[in-house]
Amino acid sequence: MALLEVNDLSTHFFTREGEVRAVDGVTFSVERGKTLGIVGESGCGKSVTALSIMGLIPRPPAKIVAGSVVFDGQDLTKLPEKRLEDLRGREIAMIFQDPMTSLNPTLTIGLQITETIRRHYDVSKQDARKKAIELLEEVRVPRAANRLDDYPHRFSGGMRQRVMIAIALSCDPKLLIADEPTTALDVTVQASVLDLLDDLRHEHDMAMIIITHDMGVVAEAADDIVVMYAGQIVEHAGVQELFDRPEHPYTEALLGALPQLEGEGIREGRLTAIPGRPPDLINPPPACRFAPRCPYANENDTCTTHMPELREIRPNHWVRSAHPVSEREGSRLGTEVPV
Amino acid sequence: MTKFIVRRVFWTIPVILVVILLTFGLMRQIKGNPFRTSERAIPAEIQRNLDRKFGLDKPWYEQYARYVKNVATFDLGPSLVLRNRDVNDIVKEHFPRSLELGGLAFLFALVFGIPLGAVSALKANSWLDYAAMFFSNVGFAIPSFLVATLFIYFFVLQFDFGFPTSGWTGWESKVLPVVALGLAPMAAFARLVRGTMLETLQQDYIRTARAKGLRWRRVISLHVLRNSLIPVVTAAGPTLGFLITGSFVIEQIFAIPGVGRYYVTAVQARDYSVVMGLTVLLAVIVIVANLVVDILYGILDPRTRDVRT
Amino acid sequence: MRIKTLWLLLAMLVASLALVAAGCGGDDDDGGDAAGTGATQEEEGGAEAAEQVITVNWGTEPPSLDPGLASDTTSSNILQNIMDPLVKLDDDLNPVANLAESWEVSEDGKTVTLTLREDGQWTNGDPVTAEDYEWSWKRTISPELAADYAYQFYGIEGAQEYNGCESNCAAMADKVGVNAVDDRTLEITLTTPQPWFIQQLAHHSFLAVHRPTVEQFKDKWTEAANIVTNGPFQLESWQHNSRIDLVKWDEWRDADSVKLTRVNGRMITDGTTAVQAFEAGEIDVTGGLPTEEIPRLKETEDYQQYPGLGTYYYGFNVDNITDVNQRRAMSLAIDRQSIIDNVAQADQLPATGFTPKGMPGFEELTPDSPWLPETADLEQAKTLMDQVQNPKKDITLLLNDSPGHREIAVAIQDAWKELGLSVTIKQQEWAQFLEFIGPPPDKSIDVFRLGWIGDYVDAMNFLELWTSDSGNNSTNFKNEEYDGLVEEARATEDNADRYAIYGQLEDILHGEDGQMPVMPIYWYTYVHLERPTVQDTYNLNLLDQIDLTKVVVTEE
Amino acid sequence: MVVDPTQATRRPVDTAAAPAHETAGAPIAQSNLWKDAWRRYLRNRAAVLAGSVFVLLVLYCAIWPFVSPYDPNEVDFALKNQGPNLEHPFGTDNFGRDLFTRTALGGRVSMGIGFGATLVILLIGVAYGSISGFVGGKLDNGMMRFLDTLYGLPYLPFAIIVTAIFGNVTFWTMVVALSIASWFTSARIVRGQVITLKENDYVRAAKAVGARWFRVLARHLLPNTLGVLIIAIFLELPGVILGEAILSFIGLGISPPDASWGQMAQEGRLVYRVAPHIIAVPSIAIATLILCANFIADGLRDALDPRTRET
Repeated sequence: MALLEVNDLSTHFFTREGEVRAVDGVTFSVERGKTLGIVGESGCGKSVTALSIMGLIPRPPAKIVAGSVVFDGQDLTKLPEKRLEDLRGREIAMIFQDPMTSLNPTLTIGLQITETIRRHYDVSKQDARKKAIELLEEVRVPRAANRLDDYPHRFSGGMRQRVMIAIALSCDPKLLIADEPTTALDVTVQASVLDLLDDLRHEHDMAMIIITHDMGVVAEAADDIVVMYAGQIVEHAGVQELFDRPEHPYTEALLGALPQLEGEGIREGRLTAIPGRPPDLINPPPACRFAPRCPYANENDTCTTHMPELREIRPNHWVRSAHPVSEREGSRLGTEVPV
Repeated sequence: MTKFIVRRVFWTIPVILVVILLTFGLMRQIKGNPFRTSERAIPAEIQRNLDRKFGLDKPWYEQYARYVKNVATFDLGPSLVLRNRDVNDIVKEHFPRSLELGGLAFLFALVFGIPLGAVSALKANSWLDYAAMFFSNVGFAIPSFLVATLFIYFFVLQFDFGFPTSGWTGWESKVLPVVALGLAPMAAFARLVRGTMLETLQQDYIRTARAKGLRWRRVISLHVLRNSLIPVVTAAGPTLGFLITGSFVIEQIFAIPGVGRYYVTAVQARDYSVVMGLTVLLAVIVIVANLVVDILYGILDPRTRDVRT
Repeated sequence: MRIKTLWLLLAMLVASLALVAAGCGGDDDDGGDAAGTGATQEEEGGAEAAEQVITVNWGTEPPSLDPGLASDTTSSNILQNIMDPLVKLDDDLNPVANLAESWEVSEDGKTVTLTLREDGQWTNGDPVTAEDYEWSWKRTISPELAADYAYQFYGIEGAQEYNGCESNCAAMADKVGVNAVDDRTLEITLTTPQPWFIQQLAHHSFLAVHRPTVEQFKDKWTEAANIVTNGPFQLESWQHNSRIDLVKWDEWRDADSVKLTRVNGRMITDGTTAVQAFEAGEIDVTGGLPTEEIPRLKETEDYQQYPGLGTYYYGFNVDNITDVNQRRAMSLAIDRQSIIDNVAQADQLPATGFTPKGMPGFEELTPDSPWLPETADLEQAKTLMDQVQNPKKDITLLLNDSPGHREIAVAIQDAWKELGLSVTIKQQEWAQFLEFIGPPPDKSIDVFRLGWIGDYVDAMNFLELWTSDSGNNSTNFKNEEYDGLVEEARATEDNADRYAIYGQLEDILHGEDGQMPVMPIYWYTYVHLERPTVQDTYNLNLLDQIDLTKVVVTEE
Repeated sequence: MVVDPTQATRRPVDTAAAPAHETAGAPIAQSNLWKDAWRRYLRNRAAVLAGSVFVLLVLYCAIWPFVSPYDPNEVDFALKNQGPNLEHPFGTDNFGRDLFTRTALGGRVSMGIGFGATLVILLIGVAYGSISGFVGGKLDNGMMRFLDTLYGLPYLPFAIIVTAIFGNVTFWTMVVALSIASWFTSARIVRGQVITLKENDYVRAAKAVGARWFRVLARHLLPNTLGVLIIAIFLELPGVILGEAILSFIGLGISPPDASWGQMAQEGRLVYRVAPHIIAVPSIAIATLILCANFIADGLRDALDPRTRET
């Protein structure tokens, strides 16, 4: 059995304007020790998915309306808050996008690390401090012992993210969810933080979910990749498979939008090349959500009236599209398609 | 930090000198004769004796210099109107009452205002929130003299709860004035805390704290409250200063022998030395309140410490 | 959320209005009940209560309990009860022997010899002697003490000179006409014959102080812990601005006649607060009632009203309002009775002259002025106004800002509108106000309001205000005949003769041809709330003096 | 200032704590900004309701005295102390004057003093704060030190001294008394705002192309603080109104026959046992005004300062 199995998860936001289907029937699983990448534009529901797993969605207005999140055999959506609290930080840890705001500015780094340790283990203050110093050394914060009593504003962004990682690792979790861990960092720091994450994952034998809009990040770190669009999974495959043979037009666009897969330009993964905007998630049309932006969709298509199913186009390669690459006429590189 | 505090404390000395000079200058602009308290004219001989006795026949700079010298030795001089009393006596006897009144009202405001605001924020948009905000909006908007009047009418005269109407003796006599004075700042604190807590609750570091598995109670009590209290502390200084220096109305309505009552009558009676003494004292209160806020602020928000030193 | 809150709030405001209105209704009922049982309490007078204790409201903090320095009624009333005055005034304001068992006035009226009782003593056991008086009075007169009321002694030979001395003061002190002939004989030399001098001795300025105590504690001798007194009550405690408690002194020479064993005193300045405290049972006696409350309180059995020796008046600046006919018209336009009934509300008497009713000789000196009608005579007022050559149409009316005056001014402002006068009310706080009215008054002032309450019992105290050089004449009114008559009255020892001169003075002010520098409105009354159990005249006489030795508490 | 210091002081905290990058947007076209703000304001129903009540209140105070069948100063003792009825919806006072008309007049005085003092506070604050913040350096340091000194002044006591200096309390006396010791906070806010904005790219750009300093100040800095100032007006107003009420209550109100709400309430307290409506009407008027000001300020803040908008 997989460490984490997310089944048909739907998280909706109930706002004054209407019900926003931020996450709409998402299914995936993460094996022990493996890394899953979740990729998509901002607002596609990838972060909400992560927060739904953690039970940290803002309630109200958000609510998990369907589906299950089975972690190590228990359904987290059915657990009472107290049990969830015990799990968080201990079994599943999470690091966030913006290290500048993710640490409490009024408490020392040391306190913010040790309070996690002391929350989950019955250890003395001194032992917790010792452990915290070890952790800081492990995440390669220089002069760790001296910096324990510093406040976050004395740290640079990269250092703060290392502190966040140290906190996440402090209880040897089985699963680490990293939500855009490098987006807010300087380019030069991004790679080192990613390397560090990868190393630590192996050392601690953790499973990891890495959420990003940057194909370059997942290319290096992930075993499997889930591509999300407008609250739904549109493609799901192994990393090699996905990069070699992407099927969904959206994935295609994501990859095509990359200036260069290798080399230094990795960071500029913004999806500016796809014309149009993601659909409004309040009362989305029953059709394929990518259809309005899809170069292959046309009026006569079923995909402008019906939602395509997520289907296994090849073993372990799932796609949700009426026009996957392998079923299209001609090669994806050659044909000019009327828009 | 210590250096910062020491510097701030020293800084109060010129501040007090300026306050004395300002008050002194303003008082000299007021027309009136402290010795003529009734319709009866004062014969010239008696006026001269009085001026001489209290040094009012000297030029103003001499009076100022002498006053500053006396203040430096903690002698605020004799009252011109209450002929057997020194300003020091007045301060010693009455200031503690104003301090107690203002301090208790402040405590009341904090002790009830912060939880009220916190509960409101935590239960945002529930009926509890509506009720609390309803209460604090009303509490803030109604002038204190109406509150005091209603209290006395309903809690003493109509329904006897055992509170006296006036005075400052047992705890029973302190309940109504403290609540009447503390209601508006309590409401203000509640509104402030609600606002800042709602803001804090949305901060990333609160999500971090929850992601670490911390108990909800600890998240609230340490992470949320601590950060939400920073604006409260900033507001608390002026509020405390205001409560201690601004309780004239409540002191009058409840006949509380604090300095507020003295102040108004002293200004009206042109009792220069009492006005000066009390103004300096009240200024010191405001200064100390601001000082404490700055120090607390430094403790609560480490970011400011680095900037200031 | 906020829209709901705001709706709630607005609804609540409306509801609270209704609530307050309901509270009003309930209150009316209370008033009605009380009215039924009231009014007859004077006659009742039950048995003496076992506990002879009352709680009074002194009003304001006494500025000083030093007889030499005290200058207000609160201090005076407390002093009169903790000290032993030489003479007291009876109900009709006649002097009655007290610590001075007798007195003698010389032929020329200039030498007064007092004989003290032999059983007067201080609370520390020392006897009260004539030397005490000589020392105390000279202390009050001395320029070092700088006493406000030193002028009370100016009628004594050499006192004014000593008080104003710049050098050689010690020698001048010796020349002051106060001599202790022996322990019990005090001889006083006056500058002129002053028939009212014996009455004047009832003033608190003439009380003695205990020399060793004063010398030991200096300024602080009046604190409860230090003070040595010689009267029926002792100062038990003095919490400033809060309480002054008195207890009966059992060693006092006539202690057997004193019923009260203790008098607790609060200081509640605010009238509304005082009434609330009375109604909550916290105090048994209070004055200072807000005028607006009087109609309601009148209906209760606790309401007590005493005539006062004081005049509430408006003064004209005769340099600005030059035509006497305009002044008369302005006086005629005022409905004094309506002001009393609707604004002042304490059954004050409409003034028919400046000297108040109750003053000895009042019947002889009253001018029955045609210009001071009880109710307005608008027709005549308008006729007079038409005769005025250059009427002053824009009137600036100055008053001080304590409660009550504003309301009367508004009523008068409204009345003068009928004469085509546009009145600007200028309200100033007391000290500023006194600066403005001078004398001489600020040029911008046309009319001002003031009151005068007698210090001692003679019309002279009222009529001498309007001499040309009076320090209290803020009207710019100058009349040589008037000045001459005042001088003449000062030297006239015979009461009837003097009253006749007072009559002439009143005529110059308000008679048929009166000059109307001032326009009296009403004569004061004093109103108190007193529990029916507090028996006998709590208020002693027209000077609003209280005598606690005469108070008895009865069973309910 | 003042009666509710919490209201006034929270602004500088907000602005000071705001990370620079969040406010450092480009100068959005002003007209759009205001249109957007207006639209956001209209979405806040509480603020719209408060604004409407406020406008009604202002109109009532402005117009009713002209329309009213009653002379607000006409004394008629036959009508005194009447409770609310059909002819006199708010009842009459102890002179038999129509309270509905007098409340409108009192509102003119109270609101006039309120807005007058608030404007004075803001004007001084803007002048002082913008000069201090813009020039910077030693002058800024000196001016802030001086401000620190003035912070020691207790507000109400100084207001009392000022009324005593004037002796005769008029509209302008009140305005001066209420603003003399209350402009310090607004000066600090403006200074903070100016300093934040000064670091903005567009201001730098303006300076780089050689714009004169007062031009930069007038064209770029002040318009951008306008939003904060408009909010500040409604934040300050309750304090000033209550301050005026307190001064009136302790006997330092303006001269009759004019009256402010505070003064009417003070007169009402004397008769509250027999005619409670006389204290209730002006008190409720004060409360309504303050409530409206609070909700308007909240609405304006949300509208003009999207950063702090509620989600």
